[in-house]
Amino acid sequence: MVLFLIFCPIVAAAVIMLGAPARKTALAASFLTFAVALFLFASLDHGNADFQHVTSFSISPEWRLSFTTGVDGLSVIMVLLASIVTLAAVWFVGSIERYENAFYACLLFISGGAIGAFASIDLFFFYAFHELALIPTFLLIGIWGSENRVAAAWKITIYLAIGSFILLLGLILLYQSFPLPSRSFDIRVLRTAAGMGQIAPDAQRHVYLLLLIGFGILISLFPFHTWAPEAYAAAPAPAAMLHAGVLKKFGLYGLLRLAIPMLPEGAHHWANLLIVLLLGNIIYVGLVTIAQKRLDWMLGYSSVMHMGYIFLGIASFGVLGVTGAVVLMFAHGLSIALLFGIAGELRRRTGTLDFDELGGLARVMPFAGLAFGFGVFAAIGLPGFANFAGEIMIFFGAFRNGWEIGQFHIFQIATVLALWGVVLSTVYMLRAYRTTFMGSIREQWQTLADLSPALRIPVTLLVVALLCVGFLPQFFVRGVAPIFETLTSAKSDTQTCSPGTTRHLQTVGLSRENAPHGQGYSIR
Amino acid sequence: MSPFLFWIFAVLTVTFGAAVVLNRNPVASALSLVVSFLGLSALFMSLDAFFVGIIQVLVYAGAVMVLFLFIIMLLDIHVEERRRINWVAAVGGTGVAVILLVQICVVIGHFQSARRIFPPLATSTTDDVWHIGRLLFNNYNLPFQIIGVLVLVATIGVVLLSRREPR
Amino acid sequence: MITLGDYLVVSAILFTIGFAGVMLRRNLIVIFMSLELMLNAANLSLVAFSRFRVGANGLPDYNAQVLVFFVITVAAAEVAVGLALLVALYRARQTTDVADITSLKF
Amino acid sequence: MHSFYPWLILLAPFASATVITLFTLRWKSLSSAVSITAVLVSFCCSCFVFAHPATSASEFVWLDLPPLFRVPFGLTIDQLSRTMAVVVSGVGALIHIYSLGYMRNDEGKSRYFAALSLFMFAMLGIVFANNFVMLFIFWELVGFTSYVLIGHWFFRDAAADAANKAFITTRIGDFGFMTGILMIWMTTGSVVFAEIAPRMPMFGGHATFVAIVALLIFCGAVGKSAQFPLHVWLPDAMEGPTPVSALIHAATMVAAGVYMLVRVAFIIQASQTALLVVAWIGTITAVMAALIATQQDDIKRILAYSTLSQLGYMVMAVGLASNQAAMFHLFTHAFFKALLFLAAGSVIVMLHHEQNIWKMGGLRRRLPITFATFGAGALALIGCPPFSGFFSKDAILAVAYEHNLPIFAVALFTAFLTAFYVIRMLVIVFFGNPRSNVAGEGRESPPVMTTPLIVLAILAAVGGFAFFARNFLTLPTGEEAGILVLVLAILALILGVGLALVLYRGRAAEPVKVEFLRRKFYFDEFYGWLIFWTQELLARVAAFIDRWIIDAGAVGGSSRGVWGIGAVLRLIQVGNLQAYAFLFGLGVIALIYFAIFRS
Amino acid sequence: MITAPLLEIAVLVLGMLILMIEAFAGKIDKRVLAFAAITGLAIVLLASFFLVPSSSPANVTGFWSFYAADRLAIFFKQFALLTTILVLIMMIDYAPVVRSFFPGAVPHTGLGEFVALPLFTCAGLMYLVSAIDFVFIFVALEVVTVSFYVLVSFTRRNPMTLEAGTKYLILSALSTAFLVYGIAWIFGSTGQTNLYRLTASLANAGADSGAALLGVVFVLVALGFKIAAVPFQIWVPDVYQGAPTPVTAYLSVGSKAAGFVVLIRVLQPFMNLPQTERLIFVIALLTLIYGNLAALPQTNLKRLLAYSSIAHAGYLLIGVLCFDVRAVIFYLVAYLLMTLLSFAVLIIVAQQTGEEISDFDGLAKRSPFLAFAMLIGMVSLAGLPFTAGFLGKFYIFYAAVLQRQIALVVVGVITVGCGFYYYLKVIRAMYWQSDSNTDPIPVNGLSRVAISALIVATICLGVYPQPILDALKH
Repeated sequence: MVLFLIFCPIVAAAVIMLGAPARKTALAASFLTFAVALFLFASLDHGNADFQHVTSFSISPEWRLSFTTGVDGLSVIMVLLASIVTLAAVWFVGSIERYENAFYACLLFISGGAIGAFASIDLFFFYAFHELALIPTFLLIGIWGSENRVAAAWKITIYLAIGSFILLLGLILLYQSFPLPSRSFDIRVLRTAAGMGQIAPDAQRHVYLLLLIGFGILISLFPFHTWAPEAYAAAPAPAAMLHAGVLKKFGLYGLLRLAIPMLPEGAHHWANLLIVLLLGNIIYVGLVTIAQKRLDWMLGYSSVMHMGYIFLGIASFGVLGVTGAVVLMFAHGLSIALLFGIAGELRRRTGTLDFDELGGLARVMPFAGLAFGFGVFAAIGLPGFANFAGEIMIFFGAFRNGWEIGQFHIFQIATVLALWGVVLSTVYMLRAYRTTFMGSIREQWQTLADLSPALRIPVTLLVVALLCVGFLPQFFVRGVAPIFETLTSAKSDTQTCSPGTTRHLQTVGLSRENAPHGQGYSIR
Repeated sequence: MSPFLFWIFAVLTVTFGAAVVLNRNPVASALSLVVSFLGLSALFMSLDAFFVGIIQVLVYAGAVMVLFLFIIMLLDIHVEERRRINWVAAVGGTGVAVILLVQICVVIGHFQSARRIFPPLATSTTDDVWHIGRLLFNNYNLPFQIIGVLVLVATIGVVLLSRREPR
Repeated sequence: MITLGDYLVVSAILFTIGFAGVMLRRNLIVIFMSLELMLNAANLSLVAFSRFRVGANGLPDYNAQVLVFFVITVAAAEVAVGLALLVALYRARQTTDVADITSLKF
Repeated sequence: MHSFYPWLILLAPFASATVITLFTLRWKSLSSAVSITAVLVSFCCSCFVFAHPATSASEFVWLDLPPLFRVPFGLTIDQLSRTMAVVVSGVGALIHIYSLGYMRNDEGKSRYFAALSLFMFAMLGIVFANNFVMLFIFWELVGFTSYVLIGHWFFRDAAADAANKAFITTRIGDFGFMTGILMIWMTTGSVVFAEIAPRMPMFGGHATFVAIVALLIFCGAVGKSAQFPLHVWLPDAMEGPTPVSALIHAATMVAAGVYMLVRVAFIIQASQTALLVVAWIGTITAVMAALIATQQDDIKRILAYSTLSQLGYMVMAVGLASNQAAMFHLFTHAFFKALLFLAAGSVIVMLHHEQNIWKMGGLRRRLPITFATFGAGALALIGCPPFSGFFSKDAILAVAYEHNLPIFAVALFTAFLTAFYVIRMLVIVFFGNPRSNVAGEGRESPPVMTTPLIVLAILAAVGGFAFFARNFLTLPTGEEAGILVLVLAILALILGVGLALVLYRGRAAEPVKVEFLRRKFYFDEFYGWLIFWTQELLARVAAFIDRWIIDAGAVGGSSRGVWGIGAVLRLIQVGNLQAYAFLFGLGVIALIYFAIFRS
Repeated sequence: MITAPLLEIAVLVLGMLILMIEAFAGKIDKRVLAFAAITGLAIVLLASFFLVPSSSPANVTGFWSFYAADRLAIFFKQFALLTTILVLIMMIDYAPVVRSFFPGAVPHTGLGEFVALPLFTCAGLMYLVSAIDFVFIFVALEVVTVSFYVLVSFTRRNPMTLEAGTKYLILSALSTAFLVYGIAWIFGSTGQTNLYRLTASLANAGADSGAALLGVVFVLVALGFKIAAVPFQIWVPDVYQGAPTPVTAYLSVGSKAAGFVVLIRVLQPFMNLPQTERLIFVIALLTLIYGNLAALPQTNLKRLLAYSSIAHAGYLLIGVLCFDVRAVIFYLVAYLLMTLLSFAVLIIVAQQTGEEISDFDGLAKRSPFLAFAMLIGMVSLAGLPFTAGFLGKFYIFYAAVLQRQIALVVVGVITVGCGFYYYLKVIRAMYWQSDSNTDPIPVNGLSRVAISALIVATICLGVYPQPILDALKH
């Protein structure tokens, strides 16, 4: 079933390239994927933390490399997200003048890669599947993009290529930092080995840093974020939806899947650095977003900013924050996809996304206004939408980190600043909404047409998904929490950022006795 | 053999070798190359390598030089017309060559066995043709045959490159 | 007495002279000659080494001289091909000056 | 006993909101019908719950990560919430009905009623919430509905801006609120009121810490109830339809802040400092708003500022640790302020949305009912005995008198001001001669609008009497100092009324212009300046850094640099054989150097 | 029961037969010769799979002291055979160009030699990969080199080609001279030319390591020239650009691969000397940087591929430095697939338009098949997962990280980024740009099969590398 999920879009892409009717095939494939993903989610036993529906084909016994796929409570959520956004994105594709088939094929290829990355248990394929998206993105932006597509396409491609090679180094180092007997590409094996504390602390630090930078570039972590807005502004709407909604989550998923469970020591060691960077994402990028003059750039930057919250959840390194991060990943994926989709429709109709030229559009396209409003308020964390559930868990999780009554440590400060970030995002989102949809309308827009009924289906799909999770986050929590309880129950109560306790952690928290220095890590 | 003769021939070889490079006229270079090779073969002889010395004379002074002169005549390349020498290149090239020489000499200087004289031979080696031949046909049989292939290829190449098609 | 070193030095000088020739001269024919010079310099040191390493049977190590034999052959072959190429080049460009064949660059 | 009615109170409006948004957007009248039935249902249910004090509601878990974090969705049903529910749903119902007339032919009628229902849901949620997170959720929802309703006429720039202003300002308050919630949760390990209250000792000796927590919680109220620093949004919110102003920005939502403070009084009262600050904030708001109100020309804005100052009274009362007084005033205020707004609404409708009081005049003959009801409301507002306002305001004054004299003085002064500006408005609007021809010909509003007016008028009149109010609230026990306070209050009242009459009898234009007050103490200008010089500036700078230093500089620069190096390196291929041989030689000597001479 | 030497003999005989036919059967369509050669080589390749590798003991004399038939050798014999087959297929496509440079001659003049010479080269390569004695290395190397002299300047009416030939000849002769001199020094300092005995005698040479090192450096110069390693890469761009395209492909795959095999064999005795390691390190670093950076501004695809071959030499050298033979070998195989793929497409397209990258504009419209093939080739060269190129890089980086070659790894990552830039330039041309001329480009059946096979192989190896890794398991 998982295999079907991965290969249905890819095969569909191939068929389309061979000349099948593009739109029909794509829609059928993505709908099938969505249905199966939904069924998978429903049929999953959320009680237990380990992978289910596992299938495995051995590739290289000596490297313990095998094509293993399966899902657990975490990855099934990501797969679900990917399938939903894919369906919506494919639906949002309007009329394409050149290479229509190629366009749909690229979209499906990206989504297949993303699903594959989320659903593979094997380290190698986890990495490889994600890379599938690189060239399609390049082509999507390059061929069908808007104004400065060339520069944007080059930037995103080269940037992400370098990032993913740094990530590759990190993965290799991770693999090598295990003692020989427990070296394997199977994430489950690695995790159990790491659980026994087989990675030397210094090794953990190096690997975690590499992973952080590698994944960080893919997620547009603060200093490495400049590719994102430009690319999303230039990309055609469906591509932006898929990339911002799904692909970006791959990095976060990777951190949750690898860094958090296997490298607790690394996580503690670099916690402060990560905090600083993610505050850069939240506050600094938030301010940058406020200063944007175009809707698409604003959305791009906002998606960068919201990564900061998810990072906060990850950095909080407690089951609460991490679970919140997962929920927020899902929520942000949907909401940003919705926003990009509507923005794309606006561009298609008006030909511009300049705030100065738009205004009062809700008068002529009420449904678009309503949908965009949903997106906006989801993005600023209005209760009822999934984003709020995620954010609040993140805030609680991060705030409790290293809490001492009566005094603030870095985590508390970070949380408070992040809360202020919510205000910032309110400011720019509402301003954008007001300048775009509210207020007096210009003459030349008087005749714009509202979204066609066909387009209302994907919008409704996204909104409904957002609301469902927002009303009953427990659905996700119960599946995700068990995965991370095992790892944090030991530490989350004692962890703090005051150096004293960190020392205490290094000695007690992960027992070095089991992991003698340099075992499987020393040179040769 | 006596150091005297060695130095004579060494100087001869080196000077005419230099002449090859320094002469402007290709013909002159070719002829000085012959002389330098003769000196070289003499040095070979002085190392009791009579066979090598002889084929050196035969092949080079005989075949190769004739080939060279033949080509020169064929293309009647006369004195390299006096372009102004590119001094940068000249100095640079010379410098590199000198540095290389110095480096090699320093290595030779540190090379223990370089200070030792040649050990005496048990018997005279006038029959070295026999020894070399035996080696060549027993031990070095394979390379020897492959040299044949190489010559064949070279022949094809020469034919191919210098053949002029019927117009 | 003459040591091994003397021969090596001579061959080194010869080798570098040849190399200098390749670097300095523009006339292809002379460059070929310089290449021959280098090969023969190598031969000289080979022979010197072979004479220096007297085997148990009190004879020079003839392996090196066999190699010299091969080298001479190969050198001849190379020269042949090279000169043929030279002829072709002269037919096409009426020149044997390397300064004239620089159309392929950067 | 467990019963479903309490939940029904919440769910009926929610259901109607959903139904309207999903299905009946096209059929306006149907939507209004749905919405009104919903609100009536929840009104009846709340009456039922009110009648059966024993009712309790089942609760379900919204979020649960044992052992860390548990957010139940449960309803606290005590006297406070029951009363509040009745008031909210009652006033709400009346205003729904009134809206039928007021929004008679508005194209966004369905949207309006959907939002109204959603608001009822959210407001009642606040009323019943039994924990902080749930409270916060409905808190935000209320803000959202208020945003939607203020921006109901979104195509007016003023309305759109007002909506944004309201939402963002309250968000700033919620920022503090959330922080406070986090700190409470961290200390006591729970977000449920019932569990926190006994664990307050956990705060131990950290006095300042408690104060901070309490004040952070108070921030939420400051934002929502438009208290002193964050009051700027409420007057602008008058851009919304008048019923909205009546329901949300007078009777219920803005009172939610006070309600919340009362609900979590055990936290506020844990710190004397906090109490003092709260009290003074309330006082400042009260007097400031009253001062501004004296110089406004827009009828709705005058009412808005009066709302501000009344809310100030309530907060003051909370700060003086007298929840009963606060709730009492909230209770009466709900009636008479709603009444005033609705009456003003009917005036405005009749004048074709003319809101400037100087364009009105002599309306008492043209709209008698409106005049009568408005008058009742006005009298209640200025605390003229025996109207409801008199009792509640008197209670607060009494408390102030015995706890904190300076505050009492200010409060008294505020009472005088209140009397002044209300009478001013009354005189200008209803007496004298019509100052515009629209004021000349006008007819009384339809019964659908006047009925709610009458009902509310009665409530405003009798609401203060103990025999009535006792059923709903534990009334503050009259202090012995009561008599003196009484006298002073009435004195202030008479002074105010007298002054107003003297100044404004038969005037055609504003006799005294105090620019400073007309411009509302220049708050908006100041905030505009502040935002520009902090946030906007930072934003511009950050954007510049991002665009030019990080992106163009670091990223672009490095890539261009690498490209340049490549462009230089390829120049090595000069194409000249001699040069190649030379480079070859260089390579050789370099390698020899590395291998042999560098060891 | 066949033994390894028979393979070379078979190839040589085949070559001579072709020559005979060319010489005496005058008027036949010379493409028949190509097909004959291809079939012959295919048979030999098939036969090579039935060989049983023999481990070469240290103290043998005579034939087996020159000629090793171990797994490495056999594997690369097959490698050379495969390469030659593919190159011959390309030559068939290239035949019109060759003919066009023999104006007014008899149809297909010179095609016979054009087919025959690669066979001799192939034999030379096959000898080279199993050579374990410096004398034999020298001889085999010369066979390859001399035949390449002829091949590079084959279309000799084309001045470009002649220039390329001349440059190649001079510089290669220069490197030969260094090789001989180096061998002389190694012999002088150890008295041995056989690599295995060298190892033994080096152990007790001790003091004379200086002389031995000098020899090694000179030998490295020659080998570095063959594998196009900085600072001896200077000839590569010019020669690759000027030579007939199939020959370029042959140069960049065949002689490079053989060079690496010899390098591995030669370095084995010397690897324990710290100086050698440092030497390789420096060379690898320079090669990486030069190859990748200088490729960035290129606009001529053939020249771009030349620079990229330098770059790949750099990655391979990382593998050599870490002495991870299997990584190097896998990388070489991947390199063979993707390079030949790109060249095959280039040959076909270049005949219609040209060798500039801009000549590929709109190829996606003109011939989706060729465009896709080129896409796979480029993507694999750039190193994207699910292609052989990625796994190659993966193994190399794995070895480098394992040995903590931090500098190399860092430079490696940066240069990979550059690689993405210049390889994607081609994809960009093919897919973004649109060309006025949109008439389809014909592809004959054989090369269509070959290209498809290469695509499939590239992807399969990218997913399932085990066969190659097993090829060298002991």
